[in-house]
Amino acid sequence: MKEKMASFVASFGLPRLIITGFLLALFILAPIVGVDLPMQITNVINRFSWNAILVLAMVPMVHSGCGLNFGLPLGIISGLLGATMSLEFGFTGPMSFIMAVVISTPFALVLGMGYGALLNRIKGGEMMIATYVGFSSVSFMCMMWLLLPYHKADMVWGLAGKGLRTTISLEGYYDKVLSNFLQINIGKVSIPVGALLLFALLAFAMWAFLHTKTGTAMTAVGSNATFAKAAGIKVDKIRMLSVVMSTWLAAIGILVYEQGFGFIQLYMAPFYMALPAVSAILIGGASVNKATIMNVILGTFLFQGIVTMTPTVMNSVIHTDMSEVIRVIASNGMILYALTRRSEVTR
Amino acid sequence: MSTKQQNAGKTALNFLRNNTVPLMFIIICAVCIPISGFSPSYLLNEIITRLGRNAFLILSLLIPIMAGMGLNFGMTLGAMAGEMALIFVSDWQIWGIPGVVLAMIVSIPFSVILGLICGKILNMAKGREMITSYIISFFINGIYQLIVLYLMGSVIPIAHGSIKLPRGYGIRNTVSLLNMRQCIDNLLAIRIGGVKIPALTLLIIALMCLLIVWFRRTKLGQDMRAVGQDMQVARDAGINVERTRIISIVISTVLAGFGMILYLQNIGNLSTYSAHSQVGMFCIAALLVGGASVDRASIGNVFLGVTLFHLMFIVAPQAGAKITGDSMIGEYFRVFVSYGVITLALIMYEMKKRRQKASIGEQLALAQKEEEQHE
Amino acid sequence: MSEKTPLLEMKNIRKDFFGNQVLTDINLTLQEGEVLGLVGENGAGKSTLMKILFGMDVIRDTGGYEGDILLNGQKVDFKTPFEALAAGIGMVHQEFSLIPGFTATENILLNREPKKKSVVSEIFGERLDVLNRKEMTAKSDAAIRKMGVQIDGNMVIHDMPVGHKQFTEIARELSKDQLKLLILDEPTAVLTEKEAEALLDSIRGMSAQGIAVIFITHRLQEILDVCDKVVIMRDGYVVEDVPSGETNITEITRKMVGRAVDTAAATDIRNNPDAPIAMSIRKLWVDMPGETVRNVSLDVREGEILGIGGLAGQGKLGIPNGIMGLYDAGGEVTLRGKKVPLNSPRECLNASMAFVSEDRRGVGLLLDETLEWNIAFPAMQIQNKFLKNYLGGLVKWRDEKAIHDVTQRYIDELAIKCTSSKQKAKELSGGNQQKVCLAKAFALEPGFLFVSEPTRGIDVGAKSLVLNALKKFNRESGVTIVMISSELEELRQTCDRIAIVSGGRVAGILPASESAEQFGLLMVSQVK
Amino acid sequence: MNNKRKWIFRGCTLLAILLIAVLMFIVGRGHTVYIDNKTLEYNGESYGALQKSEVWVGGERLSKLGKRDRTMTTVIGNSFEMKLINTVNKGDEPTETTVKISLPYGWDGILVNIPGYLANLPQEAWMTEFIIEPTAEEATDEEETTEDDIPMGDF
Repeated sequence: MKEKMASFVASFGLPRLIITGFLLALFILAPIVGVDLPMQITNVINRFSWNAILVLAMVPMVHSGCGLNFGLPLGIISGLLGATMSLEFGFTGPMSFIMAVVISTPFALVLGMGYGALLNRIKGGEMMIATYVGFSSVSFMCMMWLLLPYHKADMVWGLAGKGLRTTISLEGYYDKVLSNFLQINIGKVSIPVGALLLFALLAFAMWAFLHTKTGTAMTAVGSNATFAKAAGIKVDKIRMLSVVMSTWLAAIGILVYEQGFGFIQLYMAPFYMALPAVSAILIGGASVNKATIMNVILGTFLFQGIVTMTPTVMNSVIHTDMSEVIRVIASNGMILYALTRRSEVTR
Repeated sequence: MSTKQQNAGKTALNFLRNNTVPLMFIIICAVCIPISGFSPSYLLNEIITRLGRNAFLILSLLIPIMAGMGLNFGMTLGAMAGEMALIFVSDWQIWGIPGVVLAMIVSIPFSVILGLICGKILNMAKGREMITSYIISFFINGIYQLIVLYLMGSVIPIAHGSIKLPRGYGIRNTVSLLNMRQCIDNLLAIRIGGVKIPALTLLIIALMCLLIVWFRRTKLGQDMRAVGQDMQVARDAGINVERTRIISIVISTVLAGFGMILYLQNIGNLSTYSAHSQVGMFCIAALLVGGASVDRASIGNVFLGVTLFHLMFIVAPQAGAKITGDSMIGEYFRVFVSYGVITLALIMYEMKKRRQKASIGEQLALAQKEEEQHE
Repeated sequence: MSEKTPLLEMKNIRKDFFGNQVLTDINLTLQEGEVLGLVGENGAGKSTLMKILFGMDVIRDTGGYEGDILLNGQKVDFKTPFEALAAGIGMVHQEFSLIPGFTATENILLNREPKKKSVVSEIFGERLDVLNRKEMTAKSDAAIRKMGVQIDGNMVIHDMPVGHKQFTEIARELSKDQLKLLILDEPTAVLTEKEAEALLDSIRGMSAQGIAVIFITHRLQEILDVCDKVVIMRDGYVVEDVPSGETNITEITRKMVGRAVDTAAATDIRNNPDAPIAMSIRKLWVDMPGETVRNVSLDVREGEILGIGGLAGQGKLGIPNGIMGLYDAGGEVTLRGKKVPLNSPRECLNASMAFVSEDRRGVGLLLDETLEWNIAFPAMQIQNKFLKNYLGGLVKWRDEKAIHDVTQRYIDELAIKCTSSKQKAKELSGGNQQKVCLAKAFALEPGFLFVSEPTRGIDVGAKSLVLNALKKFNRESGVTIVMISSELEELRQTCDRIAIVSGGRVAGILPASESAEQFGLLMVSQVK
Repeated sequence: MNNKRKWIFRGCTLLAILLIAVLMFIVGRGHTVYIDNKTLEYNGESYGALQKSEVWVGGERLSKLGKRDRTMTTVIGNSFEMKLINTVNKGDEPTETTVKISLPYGWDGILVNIPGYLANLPQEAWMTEFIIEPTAEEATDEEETTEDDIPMGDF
């Protein structure tokens, strides 16, 4: 029995166990200290629906052996370009969301291809370079947001008449279009069915893709690139495909995030967005080279659970808000843990 | 004659390839300086100030590079140690140069502990030291916040209300270091024309350089170079590889702590929660601008880097404003350039590794061709 | 003379790796200043013997050894190479153990640098002593002089020709004052003729200075040139221990490869010189580290099993790896009249070639995936087998049932021992993993098959199963097979013709029925 | 033997560093000295403020104090020396006094009353600890922000 426990801890990973335990404790504590549990659950589900696609974007690159996609901001930028252009072109309501998706897709494909070509030339150093590709592209876009000829009055700085604002309200555009679509209210808990459906659709597509010929090849490339090469797979092409997929999912992910959040955040906002997504999927049980859809769902839920529950519960218990610090330590600790694991592929 | 020319062409190409980044920066600066319209003496003054402020911090990066651990993004840890020391010292009301010296001494134990942690973790993540050290800096930042924001004043005694948050524990967003502001810079400062030269600071930096030169010639320095180039060979020769790597990180962390204290005494106040967050990035960018790469860096790179990088930093906002009429453009431009430089350097480093591998096949084909010609 | 205690005495050394006897009753004596030539095929036990003498970790990790080693009449048992070094034994390994960015001098004195004390080192320990560059130069110069070959102490290893790197390694051993016995493991393999000549001279010089040398090489002439005596090993036994003056190359070769009972080649050898050429290889070079191929031309006949043999590191493995596009290669390969593009595994597989790699874990298997995936994957990717098409072929869905069926078929056919077809490949034993690799290739139903080291690291029972399966595949399906192996015996039992590779080139092709001695001669020959 | 020697050296170094630290503690202690020219009530007696007092510290004139004026200076270390040029009553010849006081280690702010000092009263009469309370508005405007702000700023 003891051994069984030990092996369970070893396979699940101590940090993961602590985080899960911590969240459980929060849920148990919540009603005791008088926190409004249904509201908290609504919050968790909502935040899950905003973030899940961004976490899903991690999956293809992990599968193809490119490691964790620290370059997520690149995809986010494609999404932001789609979002701002859709607004600029005068689309409103749900149509603006659809057009944002449509417009961001070519950007995601082109940027993803360039990014993939780069990663193919620097095999082995992907994660560090991905991080900095993300950073450089975000800071490059900072200049672009100012310089690109946007003119729509509710997007640009009022005084200058040009240059996008740091946050753009989506009211009248696609604010909550998915969340309100088919929304279900059970008692005090409300469920954003539309947003969850979109995630389910994409997650199913990902799951299905991994069951196709190409998807199988992608997994094989990540599992053992030399094996795949010897089996006639064009490794670089598969990796490129995975990067493009990841970038596109990130673009869609940020649009879904925005519709939930209600604002477009520009400039430095996408800067650190990769880190929560990375740690979420790791908390869900993924490693640097293995990830499943289940990891995504579990990880997003755990991560968002902690992010939403800690402030309120902690506040009621010790009257201080340590949530920010706890989030920083837990999420980065998780990434650190995953990085220091011996590559779990046995070579 | 033709081979000579060919060789000359090759060396020129190699020179270009090895110095892309500095040359790029020289061009950027050459374009921006006239546009910005700053006077030479103003620029000189600024450069010297920033040299004194930053050079020590950047020097702390050299030793891990020597030990083959790449760019030490974990130098932020040293910066945090230095900040904690400064918080204590300013709570104890030790001012002026004694305050700086005391802060340095107090920072040592913090730096050593953090360096040991960082080194141990990096030994577990061989081959991906950089991304790991980068995440470590975030992780330890969380711990730092825990200590400074929650434990200081509640568990760790902090006497003075002036640095505590009004709620009674935790440190304020800014801690004034007015009482040690530029105390080292001003001592023995020399003014030539309108340019203030902080002689003592520069002297300390010079001493540090000498120390690094000396360190390279010691047994430990030699071991680090060996470990940096080939861990397996070094291990076979009986060098304790893990220990050597940890030592290199500890030294770097301690030096970064000192560097941060020097940096903050120049600035004159401490932004408790953000001063360290960008220090690593800027130092690394500056070093790379000086022509260093992930596996090779010299003292010359440090000084060239500080000069070029900060020249760009000073002139870019002005030049950007003059060109586009928007001052923010220049601000963003310099941030972009900092990140871009690091990205470029990382890419060039990885590509160089691949190029070396690919060249062997070409040699073989060439040898065979020669052989056939002989037949 | 005989009263003098020998410098080194090895008595009744025995060693087994997990029940596999690799050394049996080895006895060796070596006098001061004597040069001993140690020869034998790969796997004869030379390296294991030297590892025991040098106290390498693998020996202790695999259960230690039996017997005694006496140094100057004193029994010794080295726990680590460092103890062996301290006792005066030096070893130059086949792979260079040099720091590329250091000068020769720095490498020669690596971790043994002369130092100067300083105040700082009193506090922080002696690692902060400053290196004494002057003395380093003096010491390394002395070692280089002792070696008798001129190399530049200030030259950086990176810029050195290969031969000089080798000399640097030797000088490093010579710079150790306590050195009494030097082991040279194939030092001449990478040297040019001239350099090899110089090395032999320096061995003579060392011997004159009283340093005993154990010299391992495949170039037998060198043994005769420089050694006082020759020890020949075969299958873990010392088969001969004679003064070098009393023997010759043919004799040595015969002893090296000849078995006591010369197992005959297989009886069903087919030698059909009229069969059409299936594959023709012209001027092939392959850059495979440690297995470089230079200018190989070779014809494979339809329907035969061609063996490629040779000693380790001579390039035999490079041939299939290069043709199948796993390593950089150049030259011309045609399969049944059609040109095979090099450096493209896909094209090779499309041309119905298949390859079972010698590197099972690295190339052959997806260790973390199921047997089903391993066996079905190439066939699925190359030939679109085991797929269900939906939406008019737009979606190619994995057909789990077909995959399961084919896997189960090969599990039964090759008797792969596993809990189920869903078991992970890494959980199988070496022999069964090898069978999975074969099944993977068979599932492709190839017209031409490369099999590289099919029996490496698997036990005797599994060996014959694997070889029989190969032969059956050839004889029944008529598939042309090229089999690469270091074990001459297994080549002779399985193949029709055998090509021997030496120094990256083909030394000769003989029918499998030729005597082992003939093959042996080819193996040690130096092709120019 | 060698090891012992090494540890002795290390111990000495550590000790030396600690000594330096202690020394820094002593010589680096900073104080803010407030100098008052105010009428002092002590033991029922009143010591009137001077007409005018010039305060010189380190060769530079810090301030010219009229009645009820106050000035301040910072001091590093525990000894404080100032020169006063006093005009006790209007029209008097200014007199020069050198004041040398040692400052108590535990006090951050120290208030020195010139009339009391000049009257040779006991030390506790003219030297008192001065504690500044953070003002109310200062207390409210500080809120903790640990979010990583925009990675820019001056470096």
